Amino acid sequence: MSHAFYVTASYIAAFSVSIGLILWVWLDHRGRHRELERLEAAGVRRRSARTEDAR
Amino acid sequence: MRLVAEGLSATRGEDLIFQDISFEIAGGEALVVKGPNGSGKSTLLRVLAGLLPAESGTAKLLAAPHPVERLGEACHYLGHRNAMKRELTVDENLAFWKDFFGDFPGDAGVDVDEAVESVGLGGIAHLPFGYLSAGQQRRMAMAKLLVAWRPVWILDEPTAALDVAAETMFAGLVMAHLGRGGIAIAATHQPLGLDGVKELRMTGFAGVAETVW
Amino acid sequence: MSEPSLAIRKFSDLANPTRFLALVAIVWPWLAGLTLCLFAVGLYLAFTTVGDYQQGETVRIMYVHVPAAWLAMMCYTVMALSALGTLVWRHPLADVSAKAAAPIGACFTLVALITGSLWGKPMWGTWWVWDARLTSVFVLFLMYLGMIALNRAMDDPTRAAKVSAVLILVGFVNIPIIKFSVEWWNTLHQPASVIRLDGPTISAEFLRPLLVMAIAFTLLFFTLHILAMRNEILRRRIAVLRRHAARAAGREGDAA
Amino acid sequence: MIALLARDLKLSVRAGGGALIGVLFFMTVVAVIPFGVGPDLNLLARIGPAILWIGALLASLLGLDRLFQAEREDGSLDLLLMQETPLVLTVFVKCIAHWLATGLPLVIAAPLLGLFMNMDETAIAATTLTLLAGTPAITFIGAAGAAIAVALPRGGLLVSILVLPLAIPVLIFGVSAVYAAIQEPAPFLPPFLILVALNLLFAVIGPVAAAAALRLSSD
Repeated sequence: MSHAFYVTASYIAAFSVSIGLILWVWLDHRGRHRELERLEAAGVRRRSARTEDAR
Repeated sequence: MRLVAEGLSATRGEDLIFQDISFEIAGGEALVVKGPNGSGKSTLLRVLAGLLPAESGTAKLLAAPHPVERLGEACHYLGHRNAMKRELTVDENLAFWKDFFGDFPGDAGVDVDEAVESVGLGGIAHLPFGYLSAGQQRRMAMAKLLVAWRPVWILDEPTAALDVAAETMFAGLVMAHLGRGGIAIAATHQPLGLDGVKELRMTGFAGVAETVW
Repeated sequence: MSEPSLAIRKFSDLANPTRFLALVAIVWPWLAGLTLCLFAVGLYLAFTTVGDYQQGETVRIMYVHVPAAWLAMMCYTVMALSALGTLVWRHPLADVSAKAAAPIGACFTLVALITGSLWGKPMWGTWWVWDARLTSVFVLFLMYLGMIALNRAMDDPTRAAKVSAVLILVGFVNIPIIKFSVEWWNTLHQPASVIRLDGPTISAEFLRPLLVMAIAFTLLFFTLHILAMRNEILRRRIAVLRRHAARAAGREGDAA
Repeated sequence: MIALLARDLKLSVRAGGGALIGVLFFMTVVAVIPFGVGPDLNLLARIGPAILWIGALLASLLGLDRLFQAEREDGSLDLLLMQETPLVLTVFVKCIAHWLATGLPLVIAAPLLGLFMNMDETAIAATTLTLLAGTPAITFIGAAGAAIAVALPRGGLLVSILVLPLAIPVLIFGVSAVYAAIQEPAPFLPPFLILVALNLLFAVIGPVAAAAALRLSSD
């Protein structure tokens, strides 16, 4: 196999793992944000009731 | 529909816990099992639910809408433990049990939201079960009785961790169940607030069983 | 550079998670943009420099492999500092930081392992040799995974943070010992014929893209780290709110 | 039944679940071996399949004790026992869920570890295939041990001791199938088919025995 194959393979691997990380962080944030909104919709609030910072 | 028990006796290890217990309950009736600690109330209930083998005697459901081989199949059993997973939300827990139990022929259980409303905890069913307080957990375990229909409810100290308001609520649930033609058997120290119930008094330790030794 | 200012604030006047969240909301788009620019420059440089005459095209793997390996170690250092913060100063953000860093560190270590293996195949003719350096990175990877598993196994986050802080510090103290013993084990067994990774000293030509890529990766790490910390703070906030909700429902039930 | 499968899978991936632990243990055990025997690539390639198999066997025993113990502790086991659904089927479904959560990750991790062991492509493919066919058998027979030890307060270690001897046939035919695939004259299919047969046999014996043990140990 040519060396170019290994080079592209390693860049693809690095890229996909990074994308995976970014995706994980993003999905996690969206999920948490939605849960927080649902809780607030159900009338549960923090006592300091600052909601903007959650974004 | 009648639940008939004849000459039941049970042992634990070498001890004969109770002997020759017979009773008959018709649909719409409740039986309250009373007695001091260690008199075998829990054992009797577990024998009825089919979780312990009876040493002798039988318990049968007669004239049921659907003939059952083991009495346990027609029963809900509410034991000391709640049988709910702490990691899952209340919704997930109840939906699982509703699906897994399936309805006994003759009637149908209510859906999960309605069951949670009936135990007075609507609005927090989206929380993980482990987040609830002991009393709330107990009440959610009671909601489990409602999601699938079983003609016979077997209740072991159902209101042990509950306050007065929740006890009244639970008595209402049991009365509604009896009103639908169901049967309830409860072991308890506290008065359940049910009217017109039969009572069974357990006397306690019945002696040492005859053994082969 | 927004990096130093963040670090200063993080340790001085940022005891409050809410303040931290507000700061993250301002900082992260800039950080992400900067990361993106640096990656563009770094990748351009990486593919325009000529190949090494000995290693050929494969030298380009170095531009992702070395930064990933560097991050694998730096991330552990960040975690060790956070663990100190948890145990010594009891800073509430420190345990969030340690917990958020673990998966990111594991991922970069994985990248280092994969690219190292892809580099090794054309160089050594096999995917994996139990070379001292590779093996140490693999041990580090296992330690990261263990940390993640520990964090997941306990449901009380503050208690989990304290326990894993102890584990992180024990691991941190152990890393030099592990590295040393793996090297010793390696020289004991290794036949001399195997080509070592270091090869000839790196010339300035390779150094430039390598440096840019290393900075880009580091910034990527910090971007992801603060975003993951934000997620973790939100997660804990949700847990608190849920407990509140359960208690509030109890009070209403009593009143009814 | 689908509900039970879904619930068990959900429980294993939620926080506190054991899905990650097994595969992590597997990786650690396999990674430690070279430190013991030395980094001789030829030697590692030769013993690689056996090490992967032993590692997978130990790792799949690891979470087994919680299979019924967790259900018993919160009282769910009583309710599972009472239902009209045959208990054997319930146990079978729980085994499937347990295998999907802990056994399948082992099979997926095996090729990677094969690379670390310097095994060639044939050996890696054969090991993965035999693990795919063999690990369910370990789970099924392990369920019987887990059910027997369910009432014991510290049953965890005991489950491994009870189950390991029973899992020896699986290990024998799994490893010999791999070596048959690598070494030319020996045919691959006979040991592999025996392994599959063992799997099917244990899929029956395990749940039946576990169901019987659960009924008897209920108190």
